[in-house]
Amino acid sequence: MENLHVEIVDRSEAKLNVAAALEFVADPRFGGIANFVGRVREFNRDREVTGITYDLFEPLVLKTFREIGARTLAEVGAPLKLWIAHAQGDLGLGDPAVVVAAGTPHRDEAFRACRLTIEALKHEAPIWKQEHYADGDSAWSEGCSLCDEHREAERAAAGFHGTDHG
Amino acid sequence: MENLHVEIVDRSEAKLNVAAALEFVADPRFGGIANFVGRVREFNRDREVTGITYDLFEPLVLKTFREIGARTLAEVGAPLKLWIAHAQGDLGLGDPAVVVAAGTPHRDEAFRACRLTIEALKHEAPIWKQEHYADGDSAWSEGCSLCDEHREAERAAAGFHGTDHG
Amino acid sequence: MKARILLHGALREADPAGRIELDVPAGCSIGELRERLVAHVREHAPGVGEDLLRRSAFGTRETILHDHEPVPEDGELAVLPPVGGG
Amino acid sequence: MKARILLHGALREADPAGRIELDVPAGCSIGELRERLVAHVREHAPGVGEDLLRRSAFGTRETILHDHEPVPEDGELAVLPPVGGG
Repeated sequence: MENLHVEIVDRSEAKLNVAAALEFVADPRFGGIANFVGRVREFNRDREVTGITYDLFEPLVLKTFREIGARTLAEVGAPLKLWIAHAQGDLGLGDPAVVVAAGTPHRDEAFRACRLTIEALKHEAPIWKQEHYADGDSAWSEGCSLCDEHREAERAAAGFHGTDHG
Repeated sequence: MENLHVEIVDRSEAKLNVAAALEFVADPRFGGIANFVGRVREFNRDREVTGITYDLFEPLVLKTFREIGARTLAEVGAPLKLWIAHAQGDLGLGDPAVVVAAGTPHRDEAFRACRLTIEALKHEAPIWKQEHYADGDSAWSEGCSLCDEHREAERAAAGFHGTDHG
Repeated sequence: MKARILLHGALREADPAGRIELDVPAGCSIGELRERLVAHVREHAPGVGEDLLRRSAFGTRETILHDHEPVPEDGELAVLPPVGGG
Repeated sequence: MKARILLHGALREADPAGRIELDVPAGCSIGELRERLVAHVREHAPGVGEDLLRRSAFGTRETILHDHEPVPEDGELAVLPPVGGG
């Protein structure tokens, strides 16, 4: 789908490129562009964070991104260009971890497309996050199960809006 | 307020700078950055557009932007950095007309801050739009009244979400 | 006193210079000023709709003024037609 | 047949090489494989919680597999603990 770009960027090679995302979703038909950037932040649940390692199963992540993109396109029901990118490897403070950009004719559709996409990504993509703390400790995030059976129960318990990083 | 940046950029001098907006709202505390860019698009209500002239009353626009920023800050109720910028003068197809960027600890707050701000701007800021068409004609947008009495009636009639450009 | 009214948006077409000067009595309200402006435009720029003026707001550099409020002492005003910006 | 299971996230700690090989009978289901993996990890990497394995999904490069489905013919699998990414 030429309206959809998905990518995984290894932090040892490059940072995620927000400017490229905004350029990709631009189009003479589009008046509204919404963009979300998730960045590594200094504190999580009162622990000082020095970095995050993202581990992911690339073929399944890319496939999941494509499925999420197709679903957003269907739900928004308007012309749409969508960029979904995630970092992998060892990220430092302030590094972008995830970038979603959506271009559409009007702003309501752009916001909806961007939000639907980042929520789906957070809940469904096989991406793991290991936080490293100032005290030398580190921990894998306790997140959402990828099994359908567990996922439904977890989403209901958590409410719709995740409050995890970003 | 050092968390808030507002500006009017004359198109004859520069384009709006999205990269500067994203940099301004970045902060070690923030994991979520949401951004909206409104651009001049090719068609509006089936008429081919070749450009837009924005006319605005700068002192009152900047004051309105500051008020909107303060209100967003109060409504979101989380640490927040906010960038609000609008172009004036003669814009071509694809030129950015408005940029809003919001940085916050979590993504839900970032999306809310960005959306609240752009909606308020569209309804309240004394900014006028003259569209120029491929057939040589041009027209000022019929928009929202700045009188309180008219505004309430118009907002109720239009529903919450504007569908005008961007 | 003189009221100097800056024009914007669709109201720019009411005067090529982008401003209109009107003589108004001391203590004149914004509502009265609006009626005088309607009369002036009807005479000098009949292409600009009266309806547009009735839906316009008046403001200073700092704030929007309502019909019952007085014209500010320095007479500097802007007339703000409905906005379609952003 | 051999099942070669790629490890991710918190499950990486179950093996330094990032993968585990298990002998499984032909036609083995994902549910059976899960039990064999629990037994293997209990023996070789007791630090990794059994609970984590029970909440994990299995997948190929293309899709997530459910407990009643068979292990794919090439034996290539990934075990996917709960995600906290993005």
